[in-house]
Amino acid sequence: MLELITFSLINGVLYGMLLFMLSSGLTLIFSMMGVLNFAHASFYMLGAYFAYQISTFVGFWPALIIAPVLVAIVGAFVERYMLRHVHQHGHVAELLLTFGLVYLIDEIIHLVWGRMPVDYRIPEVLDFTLFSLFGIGFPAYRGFMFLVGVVMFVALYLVLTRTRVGLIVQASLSHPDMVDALGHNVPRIFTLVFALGTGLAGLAGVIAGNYLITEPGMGWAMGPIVFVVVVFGGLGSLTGALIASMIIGLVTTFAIGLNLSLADLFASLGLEITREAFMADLWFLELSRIGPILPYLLLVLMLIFRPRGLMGTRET
Amino acid sequence: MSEQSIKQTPAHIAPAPRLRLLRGAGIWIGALIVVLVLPMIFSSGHSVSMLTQMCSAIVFALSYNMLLGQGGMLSFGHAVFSGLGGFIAMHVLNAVNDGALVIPLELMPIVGGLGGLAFAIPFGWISTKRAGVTFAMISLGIAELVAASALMFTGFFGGESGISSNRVVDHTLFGFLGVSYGPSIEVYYLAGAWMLIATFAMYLLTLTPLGRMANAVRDNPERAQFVGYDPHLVRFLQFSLAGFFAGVAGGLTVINYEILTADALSAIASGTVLVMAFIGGIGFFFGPILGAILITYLQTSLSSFSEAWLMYFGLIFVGMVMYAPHGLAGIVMAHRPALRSGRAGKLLLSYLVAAVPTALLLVGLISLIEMGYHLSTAYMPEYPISLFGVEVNVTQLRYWLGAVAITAVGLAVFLWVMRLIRRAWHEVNAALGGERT
Amino acid sequence: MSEHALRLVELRKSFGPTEIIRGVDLDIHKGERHVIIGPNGAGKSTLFNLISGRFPVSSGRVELHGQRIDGLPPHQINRMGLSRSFQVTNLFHRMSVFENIRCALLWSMGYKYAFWKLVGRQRRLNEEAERILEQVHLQARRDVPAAMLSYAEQRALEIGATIAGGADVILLDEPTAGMSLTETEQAVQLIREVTAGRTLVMVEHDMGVVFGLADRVSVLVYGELIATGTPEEIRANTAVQEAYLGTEVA
Amino acid sequence: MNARLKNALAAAALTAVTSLASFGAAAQDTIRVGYIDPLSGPFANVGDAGFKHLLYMAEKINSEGGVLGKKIEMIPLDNKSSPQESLVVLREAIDKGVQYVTQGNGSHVAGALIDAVEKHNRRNPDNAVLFLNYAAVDPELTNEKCSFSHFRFDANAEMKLSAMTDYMAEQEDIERVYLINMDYAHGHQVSRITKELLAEKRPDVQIVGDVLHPIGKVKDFAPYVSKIKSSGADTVVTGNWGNDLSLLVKAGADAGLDVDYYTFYAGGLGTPSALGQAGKDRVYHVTEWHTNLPVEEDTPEMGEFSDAFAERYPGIDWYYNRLGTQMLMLKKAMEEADSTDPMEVAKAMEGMEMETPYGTVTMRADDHQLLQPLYVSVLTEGVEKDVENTGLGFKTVARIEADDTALDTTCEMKRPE
Repeated sequence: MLELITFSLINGVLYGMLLFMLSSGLTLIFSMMGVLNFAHASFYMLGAYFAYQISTFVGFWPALIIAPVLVAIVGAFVERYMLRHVHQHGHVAELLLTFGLVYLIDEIIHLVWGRMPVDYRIPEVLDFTLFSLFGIGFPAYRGFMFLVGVVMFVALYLVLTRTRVGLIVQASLSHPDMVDALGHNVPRIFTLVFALGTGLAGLAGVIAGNYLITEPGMGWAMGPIVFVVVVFGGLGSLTGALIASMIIGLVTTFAIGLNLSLADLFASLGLEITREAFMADLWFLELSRIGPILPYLLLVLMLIFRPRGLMGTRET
Repeated sequence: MSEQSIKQTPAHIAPAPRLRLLRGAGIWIGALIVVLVLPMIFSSGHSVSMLTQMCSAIVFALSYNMLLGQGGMLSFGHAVFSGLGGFIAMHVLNAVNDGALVIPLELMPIVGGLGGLAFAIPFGWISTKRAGVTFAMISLGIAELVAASALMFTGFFGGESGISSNRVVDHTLFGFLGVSYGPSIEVYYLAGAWMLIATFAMYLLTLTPLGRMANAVRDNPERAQFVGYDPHLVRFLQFSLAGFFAGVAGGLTVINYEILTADALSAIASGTVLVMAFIGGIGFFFGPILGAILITYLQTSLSSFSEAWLMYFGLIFVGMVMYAPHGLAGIVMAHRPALRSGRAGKLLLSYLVAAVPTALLLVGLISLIEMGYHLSTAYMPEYPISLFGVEVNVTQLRYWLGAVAITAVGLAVFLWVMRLIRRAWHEVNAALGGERT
Repeated sequence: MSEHALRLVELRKSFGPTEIIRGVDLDIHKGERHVIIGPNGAGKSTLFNLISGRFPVSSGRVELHGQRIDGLPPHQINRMGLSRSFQVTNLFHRMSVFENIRCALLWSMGYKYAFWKLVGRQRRLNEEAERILEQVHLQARRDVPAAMLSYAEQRALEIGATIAGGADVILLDEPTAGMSLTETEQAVQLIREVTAGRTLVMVEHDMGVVFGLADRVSVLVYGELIATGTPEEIRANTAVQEAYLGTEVA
Repeated sequence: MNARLKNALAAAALTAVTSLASFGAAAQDTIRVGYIDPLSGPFANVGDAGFKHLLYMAEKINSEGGVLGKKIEMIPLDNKSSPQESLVVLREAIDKGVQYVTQGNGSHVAGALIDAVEKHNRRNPDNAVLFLNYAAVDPELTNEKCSFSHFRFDANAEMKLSAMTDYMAEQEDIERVYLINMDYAHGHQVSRITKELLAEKRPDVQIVGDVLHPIGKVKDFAPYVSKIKSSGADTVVTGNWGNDLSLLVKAGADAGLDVDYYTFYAGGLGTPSALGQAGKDRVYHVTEWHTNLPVEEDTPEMGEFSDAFAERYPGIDWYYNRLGTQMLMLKKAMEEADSTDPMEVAKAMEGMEMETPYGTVTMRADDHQLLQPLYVSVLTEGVEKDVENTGLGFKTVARIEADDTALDTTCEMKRPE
């Protein structure tokens, strides 16, 4: 049991960190611009592919820097020449634009890199076992991922609280209309924020692409879950996004560890349920099977009872 | 309209078109004739099946627009109701096949509708308390939950293979006419009839107190409270009715395909209906009809024309959002003042002029995309492909240069001609006294 | 039961640590035109928001025709006969002028959430809407979307929508703010016409309007009522003059 | 305004233009085979690979004179992985004069197609269609759902598991088995059948875990790996495919999990490269073919054939050997029936025996299930023919003869008069 808890904890925190890397960028974009960027996970995928390509030329470490910057440039382009164009037509139009982008980015990746997974590998320096616990090895690369996540959070936090641009961005996270009144160049800040947000997604892609698998379906897999994190954590709050990522990471991981079903619960109360019972599917559904969809349940409950999310500064 | 008079208007709402009313019986009779005649023109089995699917998609897209266009509710989970309604209809149809129930096949869409309604009531109650992003996100969460459940509760949803049935049942209303609903043409006419009925019903709904208040709540939920209405209840009722019509669409799908899988309530299905409504134009009652027809056509046909169909789909989609945010209906309606005043001739001329560079531009772009795909995915890229009657070897640079040149020339002339069109447009509309604001 | 149309008892409202309304007691008589004045930030709009149910009260009571209404949602308060306008124009901006008025009429004419009746077929409803349109002089702009109206027209529509439901207590929040002199005159005339026979509570800055229209005036300063009385009494009240009116009246 | 027009025109022109481009010459004297599988979307790569196998076979047959003097023409039909979409394209195919359709990805799609083909053949007996299934392995399809119009060329899940557990039963060091599967029909079947077969063949083996997880939704398998680890399992049996398999094995390797994996789809397109070193010497699968077989069984002509394929379609290995069997058997049946009429061909194909480089294969008449030899093999280094240029390849550890793969069927075939 201790074993299970330890691993669920470690795995949960790590998965949470990956979620946070993805969602921090979306939190910025969503909170400030109100854009439900459906293509966020596509930028994540783009980051992984860029990193793969760059690493075949110059190795992993330069790719770690260059790939997110490239993704940010693509993001800036998208904001400047596409999103801004539809901004006046409201958020639904912006959302649909990013929806269309998902198709385009997907197809471009098919065109350039084909439909197969690419061989994007963990750098050899990090390809060893950091330590072992209860006989299970902990790969060094996971430690590295965690480290990058922490560095990213700290850096973002400092940028947002210590720099002028950061303060403006933060102000506009909670009061998007105010910044305009203050006379700041909002469109430029929007471009900056969108580039930063997509760049962060790109970074997540660089880090996760080789640990998981770099293939054209990786964006679809990550798509909606990022929204859950952002909304659950609350708009305008980076810390909220971090906590939400951790909660969702831990909840899904712990659920996998537990083979409990409602039938077991009733059994412990002395109520025997058979396979033939009415709605047997439901009673015998094990927690581990529904683990990955628990976040959506949490999301719905959160929105019903606390629409501004965990740490949101305003209602969504 | 003077500059001054609109200065108090927030910029983002200024050009939003009103929900226009379709007036007169003429348009309905016209629609009836179109529905009757279409399968005589497009008579192959595949076309008839596609037309039937279009009928179902029209009902679905219109029901979606009851939420987004009329009620201001952006839903990412509308397919939940068409899907669940469809599954209910499917189970009822199976019960009919087993002889456990006696319901004529013609009424299956109503069964689906009631199924959709039954689920829309609880889900609607919890999700319509608030509008905006909260509503959107709850709908996303519910959609994911239901879609995931569909794979877990295999008893009801049949797992990934879904549930199938047989639409040829013993009892039908028109059986005495020799109608069995085996041949797809008979099913098409059934779907067409239901499509007309549902469309008419949804149209009338916009003219009722609830329909009007749905618009009011969309525009300003707070003010709606101060004229005595509970926005939650207004949204809830609108949502439930939309769920009903979505279920009708689900019932039509069941009859057409005789199989329903979990895909029917997936996030993709929900996204598709959003796309249909938006591309068609959510500001107009008939907009989603155009969107449903176009998207259904593209989805079923584009993929058999080109392996790059998703690229074209994405491009068309992004292009529409960027340059025609009021949808197809917006384009149509923008021409109405000019048409009415008989000044459309001038516009038409400039469009004709524009057709040449547009065609050139398209030829260039399509060539580039097709050549790119051929180069990337073909096993032997040097194997020539035929583009617009020209044998093209994509490994040779000159063909690429040619395609780029066509595109560039097309684009340059296109941009130049567009200036002419813009001028013509301004002239025509200025002459109309700025009727269009 | 009482001749009070509206009664505020020991009404308080805090936002966090700051108390905005600090124990207001006020009786509004049936049929009177009562104007609330006070400096900026005195809490006049907040008071309206409390009465109309837009904000929950922190403590105290609001009574409409002797019935407690604090704690009720705005739509229920409205159904009990209280209607309000907003300082910042608050309309159904994408709907036409006529539709704005018609929507404001629906509940009071008993249509509720009906989805089996066609509004176009309801003769009485449409006649009533036309009548109000005429009252607020917007017949010519009947089919224009509200967002396209001029500012003064929007204010007139705002008043039209407020009175349409037939409420007998009308709350108007600065109906003439931002208007030119002639527009203000027209607006006052309009208010006089449409509120005839009803109880009117109004927030106003323009002293000309206040003294021309009011039966009684209340002065709200920092969340407290410092005086209530006829225009003459208020003009003569030294506390008011010190606290608020200053030399403006003299 | 201009741009709106542009888009309207774009759609119109696109359709006009592309229709010209793709429907060039369609000769009448061909045997049209419709290929219904995903050609766009997330599984497009798999569908595409299958189609290339078929194209290659068609080319080969056509270059040798075709069938009854007619050429075989392959028609790709994108079903976007959806059963419903499959029925749409089936109708389209029938409109185009297709009399044979083939499909493999997804038993749910296959189930829908069987159903639709049955209905079509009943409603339009003069225009019948045959369905050749090359990879949908749900046992039901040749049991409860069996149909005269359906022929399966792949061993079904139960046959494969039977072969696999035969081999496992001989491995003394297998003591504790963990089952992890995707939460859908196939995964459920693998879990259920494995438990039944192991209980029968190796009652001493303990099932220490039986987990289902959602399809394609798990991004990080580390939690599952810790569960497997803490259960003390030495062997994992899984029906997972694609990323759900690669991610599982990779997460296991990362955590130093020392177990063997018995799988269905380790050889699936892209999976060996995604597995990489993580799968070395621990991933087994059961198939009718792998690229190293020509070396092991000394059938150089098959080696040349598969090398030529790999050269022709870089990045894809010859994987679906049963597609070769399928097309050759179709040809043989047409020649025996001396007709391309689907119902005649179906009658000829029932019970047909055919020689292949790896022995005789039989299309069992009872249920239209092909019986062919199966191989259990392990992914390892140092074999002569590697897969997907990974340096790794499959090495046979056991061969199960065609007759031994046969299982009872509950099929009650309804044959046309």
